[in-house]
Amino acid sequence: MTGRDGMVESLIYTKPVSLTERATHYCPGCTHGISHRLVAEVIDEMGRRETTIGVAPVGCSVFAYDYFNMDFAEAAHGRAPAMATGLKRVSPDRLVFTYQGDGDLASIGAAEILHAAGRGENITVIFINNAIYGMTGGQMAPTTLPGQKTTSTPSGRDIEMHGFPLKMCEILSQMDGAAYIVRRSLHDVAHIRKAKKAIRQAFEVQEQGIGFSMVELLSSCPTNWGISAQEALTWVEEHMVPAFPLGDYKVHASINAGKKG
Amino acid sequence: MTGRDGMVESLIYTKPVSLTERATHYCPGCTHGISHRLVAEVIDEMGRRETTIGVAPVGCSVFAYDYFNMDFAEAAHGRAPAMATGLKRVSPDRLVFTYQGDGDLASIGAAEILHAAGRGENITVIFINNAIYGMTGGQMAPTTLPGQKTTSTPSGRDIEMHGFPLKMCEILSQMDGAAYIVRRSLHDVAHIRKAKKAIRQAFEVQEQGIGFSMVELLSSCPTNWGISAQEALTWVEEHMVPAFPLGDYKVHASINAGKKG
Amino acid sequence: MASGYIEIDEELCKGCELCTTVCPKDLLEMALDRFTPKGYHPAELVDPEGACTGCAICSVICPDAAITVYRFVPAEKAGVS
Amino acid sequence: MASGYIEIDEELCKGCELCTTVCPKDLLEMALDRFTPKGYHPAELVDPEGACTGCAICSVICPDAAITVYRFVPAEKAGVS
Amino acid sequence: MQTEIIISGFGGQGALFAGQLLAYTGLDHGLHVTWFPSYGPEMRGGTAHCTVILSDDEIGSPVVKNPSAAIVMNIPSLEKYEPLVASDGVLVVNTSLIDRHATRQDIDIIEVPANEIAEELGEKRLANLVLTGALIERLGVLTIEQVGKSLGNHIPEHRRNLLESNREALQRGAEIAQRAVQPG
Amino acid sequence: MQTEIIISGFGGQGALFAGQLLAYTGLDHGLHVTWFPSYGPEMRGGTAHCTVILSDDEIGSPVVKNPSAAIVMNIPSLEKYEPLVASDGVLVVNTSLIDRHATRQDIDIIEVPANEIAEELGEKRLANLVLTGALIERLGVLTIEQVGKSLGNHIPEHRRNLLESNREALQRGAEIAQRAVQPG
Amino acid sequence: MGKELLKGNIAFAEAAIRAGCEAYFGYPITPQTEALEHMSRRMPELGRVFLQAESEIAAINMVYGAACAGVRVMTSSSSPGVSLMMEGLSYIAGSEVPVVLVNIMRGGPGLGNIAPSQGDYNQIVKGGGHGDYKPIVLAPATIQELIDLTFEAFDLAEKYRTIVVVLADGSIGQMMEPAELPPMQPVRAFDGRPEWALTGAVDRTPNVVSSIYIDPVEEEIFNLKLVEKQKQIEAEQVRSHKLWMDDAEIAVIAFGTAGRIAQTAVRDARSQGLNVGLLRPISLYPYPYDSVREVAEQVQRILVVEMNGGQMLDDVRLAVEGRVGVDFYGRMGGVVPLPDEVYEQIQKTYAQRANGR
Amino acid sequence: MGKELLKGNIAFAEAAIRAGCEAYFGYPITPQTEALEHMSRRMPELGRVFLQAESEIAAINMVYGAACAGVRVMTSSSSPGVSLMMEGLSYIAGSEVPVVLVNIMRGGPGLGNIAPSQGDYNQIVKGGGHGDYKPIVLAPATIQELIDLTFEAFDLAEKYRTIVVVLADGSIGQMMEPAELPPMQPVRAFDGRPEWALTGAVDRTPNVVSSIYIDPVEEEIFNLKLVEKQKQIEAEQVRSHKLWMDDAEIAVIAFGTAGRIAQTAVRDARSQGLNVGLLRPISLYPYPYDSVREVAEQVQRILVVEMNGGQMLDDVRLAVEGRVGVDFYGRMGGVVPLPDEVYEQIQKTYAQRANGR
Ligand SMILES: Cc1ncc(C[n+]2csc(CCOP(=O)(O)OP(=O)(O)O)c2C)c(N)n1
Ligand SMILES: Cc1ncc(C[n+]2csc(CCOP(=O)(O)OP(=O)(O)O)c2C)c(N)n1
Ligand code: SF4
Ligand code: SF4
Ligand code: SF4
Ligand code: SF4
Ligand code: SF4
Ligand code: SF4
Ligand SMILES: [Mg+2]
Ligand SMILES: [Mg+2]
Repeated sequence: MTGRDGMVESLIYTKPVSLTERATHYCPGCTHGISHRLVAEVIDEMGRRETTIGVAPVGCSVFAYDYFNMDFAEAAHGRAPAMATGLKRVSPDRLVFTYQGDGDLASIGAAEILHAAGRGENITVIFINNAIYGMTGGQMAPTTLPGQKTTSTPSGRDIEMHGFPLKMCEILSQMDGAAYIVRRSLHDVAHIRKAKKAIRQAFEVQEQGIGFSMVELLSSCPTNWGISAQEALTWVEEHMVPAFPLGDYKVHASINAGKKG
Repeated sequence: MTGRDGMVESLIYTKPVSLTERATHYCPGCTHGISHRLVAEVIDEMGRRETTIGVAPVGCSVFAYDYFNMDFAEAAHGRAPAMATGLKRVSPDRLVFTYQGDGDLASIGAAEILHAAGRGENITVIFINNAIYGMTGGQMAPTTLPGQKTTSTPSGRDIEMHGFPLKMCEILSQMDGAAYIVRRSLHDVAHIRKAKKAIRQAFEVQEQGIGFSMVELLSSCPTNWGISAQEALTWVEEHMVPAFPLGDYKVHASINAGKKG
Repeated sequence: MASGYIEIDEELCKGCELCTTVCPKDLLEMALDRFTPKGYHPAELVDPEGACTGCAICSVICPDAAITVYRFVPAEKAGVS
Repeated sequence: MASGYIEIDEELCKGCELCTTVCPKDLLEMALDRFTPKGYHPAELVDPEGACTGCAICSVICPDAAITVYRFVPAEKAGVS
Repeated sequence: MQTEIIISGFGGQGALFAGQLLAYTGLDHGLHVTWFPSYGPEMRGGTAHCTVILSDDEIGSPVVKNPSAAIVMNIPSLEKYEPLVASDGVLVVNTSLIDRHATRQDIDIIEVPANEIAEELGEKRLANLVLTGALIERLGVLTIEQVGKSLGNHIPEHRRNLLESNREALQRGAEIAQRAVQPG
Repeated sequence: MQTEIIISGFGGQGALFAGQLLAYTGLDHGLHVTWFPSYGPEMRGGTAHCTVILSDDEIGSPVVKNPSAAIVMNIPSLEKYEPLVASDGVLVVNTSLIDRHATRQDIDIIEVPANEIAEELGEKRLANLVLTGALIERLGVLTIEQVGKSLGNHIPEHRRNLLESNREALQRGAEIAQRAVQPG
Repeated sequence: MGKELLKGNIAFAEAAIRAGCEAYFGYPITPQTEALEHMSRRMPELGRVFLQAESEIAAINMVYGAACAGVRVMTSSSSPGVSLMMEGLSYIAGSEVPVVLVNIMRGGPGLGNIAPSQGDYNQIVKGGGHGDYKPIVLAPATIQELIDLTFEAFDLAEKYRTIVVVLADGSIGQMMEPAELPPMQPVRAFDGRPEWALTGAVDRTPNVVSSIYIDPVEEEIFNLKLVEKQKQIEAEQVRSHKLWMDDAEIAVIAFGTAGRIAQTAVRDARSQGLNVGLLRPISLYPYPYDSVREVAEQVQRILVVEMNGGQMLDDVRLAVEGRVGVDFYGRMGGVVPLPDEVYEQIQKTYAQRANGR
Repeated sequence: MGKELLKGNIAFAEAAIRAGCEAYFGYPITPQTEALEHMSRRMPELGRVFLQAESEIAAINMVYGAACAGVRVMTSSSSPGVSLMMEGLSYIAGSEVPVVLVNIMRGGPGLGNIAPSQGDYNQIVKGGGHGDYKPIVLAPATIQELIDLTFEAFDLAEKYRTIVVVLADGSIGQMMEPAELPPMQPVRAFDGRPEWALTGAVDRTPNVVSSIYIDPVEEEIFNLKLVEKQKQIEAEQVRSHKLWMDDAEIAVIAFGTAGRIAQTAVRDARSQGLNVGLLRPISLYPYPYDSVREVAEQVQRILVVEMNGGQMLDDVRLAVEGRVGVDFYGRMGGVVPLPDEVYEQIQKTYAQRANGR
């Protein structure tokens, strides 16, 4: 409709079709919501909503299937990569992705993610690293930083007792089957935009059958960190980014590769 | 006793005390026997037979406890690192080691080994990589080489179907908690000697409380490879060594470090 | 003259305040005078001078996809309809 | 004069032949004339000329710790008793 | 004699703590008590409620169908619990977040603008205690003084500095309850 | 009529294959059969044995306590099965690896230097068939010809070139059994 | 197609293939490994999916994933491996996708040994995973039955959207016996996948497969739906095999391998003039309670034979309800009872038959 | 020490500490996580071992390892997490090391929900792991009982070298109730560890802890040893609680939370003049069959109440053996029955009491 001064009103941004209308149960300011949005936007843009199957984890994003407007399965805790493998093998022309938290992927599901990557399983993994077990109320995750207080490390993560944070990009990039392994952050607009590009790339890697792709997203959990949404993003930037360097850890030769950062 | 020509007979080598008298059930020429011997020799030399606790895996070496002359536990398949963690945490001044095959450690037990390394669990892992599931009769292991025929990859391991061999040293050396991660081979006398040195180093790392140590030993399985013991060693040299490069993958700064090879 | 504006869906907004920190024109505020059905103070566009450019930066950070962004573009540049 | 010799425990030897491939003096052979209790032909030291140096290389590769190695050393070099 | 109280609201509104306070008070004053929460951050964003039972006899079930009293802190809680309160029971409604009236005629309904009062007291998280004060005033099982005393015994160390404003919140709630007209 | 045969030796001596051959022969010639192995390379270095049952009726248990016949290929097998063979049963002993004699008087004992014969035939892995030939000769349930024929039907492709030496091994075993003096 | 001499493990794997099984995920474990090995050769050659998983946990969750896509899928394992599948099985039950599992049981507990056992009866039949659910459990006693039940298992799994477990012991996995394989069924086309399956939401609202019902009331409704389904299964799928029961004064009850061993013993007893009958339950869930009850009403005493410490025994006693005495003979830890031992027990039970409970 | 208001999860964790528990390994899961959190604070401050494992599988195998060293060790979890422990538990049973497990059950199957449930009765009591074994299973109904049973569990585990499971539902884990904690027991010194333990073979022949008996005959001997031990446990450890049974015409049987809810309902019924009694089994293994039998001999009808689809029901029926009719009232999927509902069921059973089975 043409408006004043010969200008027309143009819709620049609205909720992607790959998300349902439903309000999420996430806490205010939780970056799970941003991740959902980015994935949905990418799937919208690729025109794959009807040919994508998602696998939800056990974690705060357990109800992801209520928010993504596409076929979805709910996995057992940590087993999403195995479930996705089953789905993908029998439906190779569907896009299959898992959406997993750090407890789910790096702790209980460590074997499944390692082997999915090792097999070069042609799936995409969206990995939400918020350095905590969100859903169960804030216990230590494998990615919890040294010294970080959680409900199961009340005096801060003691590396003598609980060891060091696991760096999943670094580990999985060692796998020959891994095609695209990158880490991005959601702590500000610029980084969110980069994260979206990486998600797009990851799904394209799958579409082209190049192999296993994973995008790790440094994320916030204001509720269990006990700070505001904005403070939480600052915490991501100031504490998580140094501990989990952003970058492209593995980019298969046949990908029109992006650069570090 | 003084003999002819003023010479005395001196015992140069005999079965180590840390091994029992029992004959093993291993197939003729199987390098499990060599690994056992090396570990036992090292424990003898360190004088730790009485203060060492071993953990046997499920695999051909399931009866390791019959052959090692020391306290031993038998773990569930793949869970030796968790069991060793339990043992070590409540008896921190004991030497605790696991002895694990590639199926046990790299397949079903992938999560447990990854996390033991990540925690910097102060245990030693002897990892027998023979590129096959010996005990169950020769199925594909995570370390089976591309193209290698096994009873579950009858036309050779197809990387499209089963992905790439897992390189555990490369993966585990990514863990901050890992103190000593090296790969050696048992295919000839010179390499066997190097392997022993590494095993010694690994136990010393534990004794000094530096962190997680693992020695991967490229090994043979003449029975399931269907070749003679000698041919099997040649196969290790010619096929496994190129695929799994020997070397020191992680040597913690506080270790009087050895060099590559 | 505003070259854009946004709408905030109050069913979705959880009052996290993130959008208010990123708007380059500082046009977003929390509506402390009311609650959303979920009990939060929603964000609202306060743009008396029509400064919103429709840059969509706010929507990039909104975790709840609560923000819809419109821009006024020259008719010739706009897509069909 | 032999400067060493070995003993092979036939309860342990499984006839894998590995020792026979590594002896620098080529002194080890499989005893095809007999079986061990487990049914293998054991290895044996065939050293008519006393060439064994007691170098212990054979024992390094033996998977079954079946080989015991002795060496003749000057009395003064030998340890106590 | 057994009194069952349900306190229900959004997660974060302090329903669980208010219930614990009542349970502690009961225990401190010689009653059998149970406190039973709806639990689990796995239900993030949903409602949180707890059931407190105060009794002079051994308590069987820690849950009941028809409680003697309920505090409802949001609309879903009102919808769920208004019909369940036992006849002649007490229903305390947080009008700050509930824009409709309870309709039952056979129970004692107290409307409390708890959030507003709490904000007046300078600490919006005190709404739960305002409501609790109102309930206690009408329930007749424990007194505001008893609750205030137990609060002093059991308040977590790091919140001890807030003890006075907590007691004030209880008091303000009680006052509202005194002023409110009894229905029927 | 039901005949139960146990064949036992070290792993690798071909006890399992010999048993399968008997089962195939039974099947090819209209009998009910079962073949039941001790299994699992998890018992590397232990003994391997199998039980074959040939019957003109439905077979219940695939295992029995007192078999009609046994082939024992090493000392542990002799010790285990000699006492178990049913009275009037047949026991075939591989004297190449067993340096003592079986002692039972109520069974038919055949001593066969199977490894030596096999090595004469140029293929030491044929000892199992030499022993099988001896058993068949005495058992009276199947004939050497039948077994030889079934061997032709079921021998794996890659071993087909060995068919003739396999048959020869059976034959040699049978000859020994013909020559051997019946005890008692 | 005539009878071939088939080893149990190969037989059930091939039967699954013939039933149109489109994907197999598994992990080696004695005494079922030959099934995995057979699949590793056959599935790729038929253009179907074979994958050796990194563990039984991964295997059952891959199975779960493939089942969500609406294909016929199976796994097989043995006791310790099956223990690792308990969480996955509970999830599968909680989301009603059809799955076939073959458990070739071995001696336990723990690592135990690899010998034939029936020690997982309770685990499989009573529910080793958390929560209320019951898989259909079928217990073959011969290779032919193993083939037929595995073949049918896929139909049952789909008909009821349930787990079907074929429960056999190591001797059935390892034994060779003549049997006939069914003809090859075609694999279902992508378009023919069930409407609830995750195939991509083309022209329809999205499908979700989940085992969550966060509201207990909804979970209860779901649980009651499962109960309803169980009632239907109990009405339709009870199977057992009776032999020589007509004039029996005592009955032997045994399943699987114990059943066929008992059959020999009962035949021997018959030939000695003892009036003994045999009841061999084939479906362990749904359990043939009615048949056992009928037997209990007819005979004077019952002997239960199992290769465990007396697990099915409870189900027998639930049906007998004290009507007659129930004796038990069990061998544990991988020991397979011999017909002679069972025969001896039959004699004892027979001698006791007039003595009541 | 007087009574404190204690939350179930904190209470059992602290009770374990008081019992001299030297090591805790666990993984967070609602509704038991507060126990792990309590341990994470208390154990290090007491110089004992706390470790958050990477999974329940790792947790149970760490427990297994520590148990081999002869220390008092425990883990706790909830239904799906417990399913993952089945292999480990079977191994532990197969090697006879003492271990304490607390299962705070939630609604299932699958991910289900986090509400209180008794849906794991079969899994825990009948054996969710492979092979023949039976852990001692204790089911508290109050926080005090939870404390006392957890405290005692360590003694029992060591006395019989067995697994002891404290089986409770989410409401017991989450509820606060006044209770008294036992005094602190000292932790055993290294030198005082049992002689079978893996402590290093100083001046003795090596110890081995293993669950392998590769020879079935030896495995059977081991199995029979477990059976013997079970007989001893069955003779010594049966526990149940009877209320108002003296003149009861019908009885309600229920355990744990269902038991205390039933207690309210029975009291209400009594106050209405109905002659109703209550039997609350406390040990689920060994099950109080004799008490149930006595009850069945006394009353005219029985009502079983559970928070599942009727799992303990089978054990009741095994004891009742058809003597009287047994009614069942169950709520599933995390729904906690209210006393009023149970009261209604009591009325029905009461009305039916003269009508036989
Ligand atoms: C087998 C099992 N163990 C434990 C749990 C409890 N649990 C639910 S979510 C979760 C961790 C979630 O953390 P993460 O994966 O980091 O996701 P987040 O909530 O932080 O997004 C745990 C331990 C479970 N549901 N199942
Ligand atoms: C839970 C479980 N799954 C499978 C098995 C069967 N199993 C025994 S050993 C083994 C693999 C052994 O291979 P590896 O670890 O490489 O040891 P190797 O025999 O080659 O030394 C398997 C799969 C088992 N015992 N338990
Ligand atoms: S608990 Fe943390 S991760 Fe979970 S929804 Fe809330 S903020 Fe997000
Ligand atoms: S099967 Fe292989 S690994 Fe096992 S004992 Fe024999 S040679 Fe060694
Ligand atoms: S579109 Fe741009 S200018 Fe307008 S409110 Fe959003 S961020 Fe501010
Ligand atoms: S970012 Fe979104 S949810 Fe947050 S305050 Fe702004 S509009 Fe509301
Ligand atoms: S000691 Fe040396 S020389 Fe003597 S036999 Fe052995 S390898 Fe040969
Ligand atoms: S290496 Fe050892 S086992 Fe092998 S033949 Fe020589 S002595 Fe025998
Ligand atoms: Mg997280
Ligand atoms: Mg191996």
